[in-house]
Amino acid sequence: MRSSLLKLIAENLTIDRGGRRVFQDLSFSLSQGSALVVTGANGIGKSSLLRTLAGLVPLAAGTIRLEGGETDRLPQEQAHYFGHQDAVKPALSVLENLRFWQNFAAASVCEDFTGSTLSPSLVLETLGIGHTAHLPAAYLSAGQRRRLSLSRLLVTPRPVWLMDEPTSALDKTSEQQLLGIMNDHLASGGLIVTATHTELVLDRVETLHLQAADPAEQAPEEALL
Amino acid sequence: MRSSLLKLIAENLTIDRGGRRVFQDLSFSLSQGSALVVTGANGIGKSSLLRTLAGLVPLAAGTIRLEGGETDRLPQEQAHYFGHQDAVKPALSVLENLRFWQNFAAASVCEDFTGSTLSPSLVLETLGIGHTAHLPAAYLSAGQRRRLSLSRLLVTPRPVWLMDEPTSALDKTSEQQLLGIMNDHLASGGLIVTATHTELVLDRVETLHLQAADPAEQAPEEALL
Amino acid sequence: MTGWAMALFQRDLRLSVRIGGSALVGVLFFLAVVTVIPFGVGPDLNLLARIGPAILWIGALLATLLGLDRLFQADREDGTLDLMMMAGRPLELVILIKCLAHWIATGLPLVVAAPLLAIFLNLDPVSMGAVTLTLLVGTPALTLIGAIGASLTVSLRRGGLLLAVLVIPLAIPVLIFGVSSADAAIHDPVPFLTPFLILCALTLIAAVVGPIASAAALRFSAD
Amino acid sequence: MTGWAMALFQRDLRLSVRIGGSALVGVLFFLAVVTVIPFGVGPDLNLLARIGPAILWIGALLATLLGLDRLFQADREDGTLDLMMMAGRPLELVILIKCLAHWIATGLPLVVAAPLLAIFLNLDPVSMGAVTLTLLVGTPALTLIGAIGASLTVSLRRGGLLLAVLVIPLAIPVLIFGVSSADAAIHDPVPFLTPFLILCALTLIAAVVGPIASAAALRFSAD
Amino acid sequence: MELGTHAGFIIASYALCILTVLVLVAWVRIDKANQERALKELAEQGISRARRVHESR
Amino acid sequence: MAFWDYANPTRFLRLVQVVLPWLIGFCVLAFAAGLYMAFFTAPEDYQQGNTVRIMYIHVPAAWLCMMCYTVMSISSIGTLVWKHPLADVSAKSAAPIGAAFTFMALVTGSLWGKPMWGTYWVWDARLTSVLVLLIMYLGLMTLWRTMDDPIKAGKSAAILTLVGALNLPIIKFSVDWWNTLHQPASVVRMDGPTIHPDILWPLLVMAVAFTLLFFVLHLMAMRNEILRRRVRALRMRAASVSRPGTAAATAQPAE
Ligand code: HEM
Ligand SMILES: Nc1ncnc2c1ncn2[C@@H]1O[C@H](COP(=O)(O)OP(=O)(O)OP(=O)(O)O)[C@@H](O)[C@H]1O
Ligand SMILES: Nc1ncnc2c1ncn2[C@@H]1O[C@H](COP(=O)(O)OP(=O)(O)OP(=O)(O)O)[C@@H](O)[C@H]1O
Ligand SMILES: [Mg+2]
Ligand SMILES: [Mg+2]
Repeated sequence: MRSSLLKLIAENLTIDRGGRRVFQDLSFSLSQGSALVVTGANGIGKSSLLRTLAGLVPLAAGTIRLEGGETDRLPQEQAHYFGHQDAVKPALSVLENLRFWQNFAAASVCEDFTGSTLSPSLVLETLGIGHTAHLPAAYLSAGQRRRLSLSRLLVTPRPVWLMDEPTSALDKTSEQQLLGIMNDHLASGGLIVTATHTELVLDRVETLHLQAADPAEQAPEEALL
Repeated sequence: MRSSLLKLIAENLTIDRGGRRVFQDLSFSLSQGSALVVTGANGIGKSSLLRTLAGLVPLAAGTIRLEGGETDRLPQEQAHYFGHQDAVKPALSVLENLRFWQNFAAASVCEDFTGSTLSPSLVLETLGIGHTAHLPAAYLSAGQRRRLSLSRLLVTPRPVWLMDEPTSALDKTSEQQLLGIMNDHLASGGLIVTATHTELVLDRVETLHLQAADPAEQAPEEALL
Repeated sequence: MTGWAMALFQRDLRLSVRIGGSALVGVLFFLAVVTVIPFGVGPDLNLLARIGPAILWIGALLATLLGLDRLFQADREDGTLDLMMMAGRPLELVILIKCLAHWIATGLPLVVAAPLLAIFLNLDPVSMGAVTLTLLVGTPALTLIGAIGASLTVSLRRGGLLLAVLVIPLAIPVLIFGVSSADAAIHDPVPFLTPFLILCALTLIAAVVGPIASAAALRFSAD
Repeated sequence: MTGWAMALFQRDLRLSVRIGGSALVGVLFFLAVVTVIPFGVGPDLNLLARIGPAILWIGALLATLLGLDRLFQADREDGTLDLMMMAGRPLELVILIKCLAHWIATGLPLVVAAPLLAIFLNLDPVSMGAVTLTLLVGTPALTLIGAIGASLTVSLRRGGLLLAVLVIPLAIPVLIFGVSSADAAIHDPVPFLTPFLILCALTLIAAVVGPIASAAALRFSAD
Repeated sequence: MELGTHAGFIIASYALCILTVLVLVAWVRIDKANQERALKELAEQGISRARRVHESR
Repeated sequence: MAFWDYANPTRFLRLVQVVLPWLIGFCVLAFAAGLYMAFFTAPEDYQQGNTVRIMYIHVPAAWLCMMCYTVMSISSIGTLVWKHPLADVSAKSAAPIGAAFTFMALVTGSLWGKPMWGTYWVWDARLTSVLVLLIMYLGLMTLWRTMDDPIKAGKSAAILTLVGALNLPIIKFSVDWWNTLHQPASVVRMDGPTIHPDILWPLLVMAVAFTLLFFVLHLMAMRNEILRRRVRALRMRAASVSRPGTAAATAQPAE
């Protein structure tokens, strides 16, 4: 049916952080409508992988491409990053926080991905924090802040979602809701890469389990020596 | 066997935050060797309760006592708080961070509670971050930072542990390890109050489920009106 | 301004107004600095008039430096900066707009208050106008140069050192030409236009170099 | 010092050395002030020497304000402050030690740099010594008074300017007696000891009032 | 009433004082109107102190 | 017991309702009398001519700006020691009024200074300490404005007010020292004849009028502040009422 599918392709990714090799020659490809769940022990490199995909950690080697996406934009400009930090300004009201991100981040749609732009107040209502809309974000509890941060992803459509431990600090109800939202995104043709320590019940899941490699291999500065 | 048991007693706690009543007339008592697990939806007041017990949020009404503890110390000075914020300085090395807290925080032991003081490097080793001891803490992954923050509780003995979502950002193995540590603490006569969204398998558990009440009751500044 | 730029500008302005960097605080700060000087140098009005322009300029530099280190750091600490780099907007422009908002919140009120404070320093009307004019032209340069330092501080965790080493020496020429063109306007023999044009040139250079350099530093700092 | 005090002191010192470069910011700002004033005053060396002590003192006051807003804010943002209040140590003492560390990292370098800068201002050796001595005695008071402002603005993320506004009026007496005792040492007729002793007394008062007031403010701001 | 050579200064100081007092008075009155309007709006939304259930504690 | 009863905000509002009209009446009368005396019965000064008439507003304003700070300091003690919200309200609403009186003293003083001393401003001890007082008022106001939790803001401001109260005498003393050192007698102060009853009476009446004005404004501002907090509390309540699972928690201890 579709002419060219959206496809996130990572080839031979190698990442160094703080002078140490985190991982080497990691390749995967993820096609439209499916989620890649990254698992592994603490400190193995899940967050690093996500931040690399988001263009925030420089690649030591390898390439990241988004096939079928907008050609004049970098992959990370077609992706949302939902990490440990909330990017919420306590001094602004909840609605002001959200409105800013809606206006500031460039939307990115392409023929395959049919994400829609929702209005900020609607999203807040959906996520159950509509009543806090006019309060300063400083008043939110941990879970409420997370939800505010999550609502960013819904007000600006972008095909790729990079989510680092998305369920942390959420209660059972919100967790279910989050999974619903993620499934909707997949259904409308999006892609998700997520790191997690818990089980996530998503529609189309591929798993990437990171494991410690042979320690002899981890010497990033070898090329130098 | 024991003459006077350690007992954490909270009576008629009432808390206001940001001009709103969070909860009213909450009472509980927790005796030595058991854990109180606080559950409830996002924003219901779990963290507020823990911060109140830690003396960080002022009480609008009510009292908190630690019976059988050191009489010349406030309850919060005999408690460890393990919350969302790590209190980790990125510029210091992991070991420097931990050493500081060991030297700075006053230990608190009493006849009933037999917590022991462990050496920092041993604790780091136990928690599986021994190899990072001399790295700047900035280099730690989310889970590693959490573990570093957790190790604070082990280097300074204090009978009461207040833990806000302790398992967040931890992988399966570390979660098991954390539960082990918490059980050890209970076994050696400590008390734990913890807020959580997940199931915690502890030895002696009491549950406190917070639920929404009649909204008409909440008017903290009524005294003023 | 296009929509996103306006949104960013408004947000930054709102933040600085709400978090106590508001216009009133800037002016108050300036007033406090000006009040303090006579306590040091003594109440001699002639002397005060002579060093008046210098005092106003130092106040402006200090006011700029005081808020500047948080220009990007606050955004970095809560993850905003990461998202800004993914937003698909030219980073140089983003920085320019942030600087503009910062200047309007802290620099502009100083310029507006300068004539009033000049009364306390016994400056005559001509000097008043001259100092105000040089401040108007020069303070943006301080902000823009400071932005370079601010982004370097963000990137290198131990980079406060670089902020100091780089920014202040870069700001000193601005300070010197600002003060000397104000002085030139007061003491006729020296031409006013020469140092003033140099000051303008410095501001223009800063408007180009500042955003480019700090965008580079920020990109390099992502981690 | 007991163990915990030493641990706190070392930690704070380490942090400011590793992160801040705060010493250098202060000294460089100091340098900027000292460089710019002569442009305003003109090449009159006698006048420069006369107002030299005042310039150094004003520079020191302003430089002290620069890093002060992070004194407690950094600790609050990452949760350290919460734990410090639960540590079972007297908060007043904790604050005193933090101030001491801060002064050593930012105030002391100013004192050390003062004789050097005094050369630029054409001060003779006696004046140099006098100014340095008064700075040595007086700058701790500035830090301690500043701590009050720092703890009042701890919950405001960009409190720098407001902090300065709140602190400057409180610091005026220190400035007055600092400058006048330095001046007294230079112009013989006036006795040096009177203002100097008052300066010492002010520092002692600040060492008592500062920690008490800022401990109270920190306790109230806990949330 | 003759104010002499410095009439300007006298009039200016009285005028400025009166102006300041007027600003103060305007401030309290506008403020009062604002708060009362807000209270009324809230009451219209059905939120008022009258809905308080527990009078005593 | 009785004290606390009067400190109850609702009762306080009722009290204001009763007292305010009388206060306003007396205030207007005092001003009418004072202004009449100042312009028509008071004589010209032999040195200063008619400019002496500025004194009848300058001196009361100067007195009031100091009294206002005293009121704020006492209120601050109330905030910190008795933790009574009304003390908070009193301190907060006094600050802008105090700043206004300080401003009046400065402006009238400057306008008096031009004909007397030939300049609007000199760095004289008394003048400078009034300027510092103005900065302190404005700083306190900003502190209140930038912290959005009124209770916390009140406590912070109370601490600053008290530290400032401690500092004001030191400033006064040190400024005197500073000025006498650098500026021997070049600033002309009014050493005119010892105050004549013809001058003293209008001055005292005007002082009474200013004091009444202060109390009128203070009570009105306090009433506004109480209303403002009421609005805030109700808004907060509104925010939580529409919440799906509403706040005030109940506990269900289970074994
Ligand atoms: C900006 C300029 C001025 C300021 C800030 C100022 C401030 C003050 C203050 C604070 C007081 C009350 C002092 C006390 O009662 O202890 C006062 C009183 C007074 N001022 Fe001024 N003043 C200024 C200019 C002037 C000028 C130019 C004159 C007349 C030449 C003047 C004449 C007086 C007199 C006669 C008193 C009453 C003296 C007394 O109570 O013993 N002031 N002024
Ligand atoms: N710093 C604060 N200032 C004002 N109000 C706050 C603050 N923190 C939390 N609140 C409010 O207090 C209430 C309880 O928040 P709290 O953080 O205790 O919830 P929680 O049960 O821990 O939720 P979560 O599961 O999301 O962590 C919420 O309604 C929140 O809006
Ligand atoms: N900012 C950083 N600078 C240098 N090294 C870092 C940085 N962040 C992480 N590291 C290192 O990179 C490795 C991978 O960290 P990463 O955060 O990717 O782990 P993770 O799999 O996300 O772990 P967690 O489950 O704890 O979140 C770790 O060894 C860590 O020490
Ligand atoms: Mg991670
Ligand atoms: Mg919580």
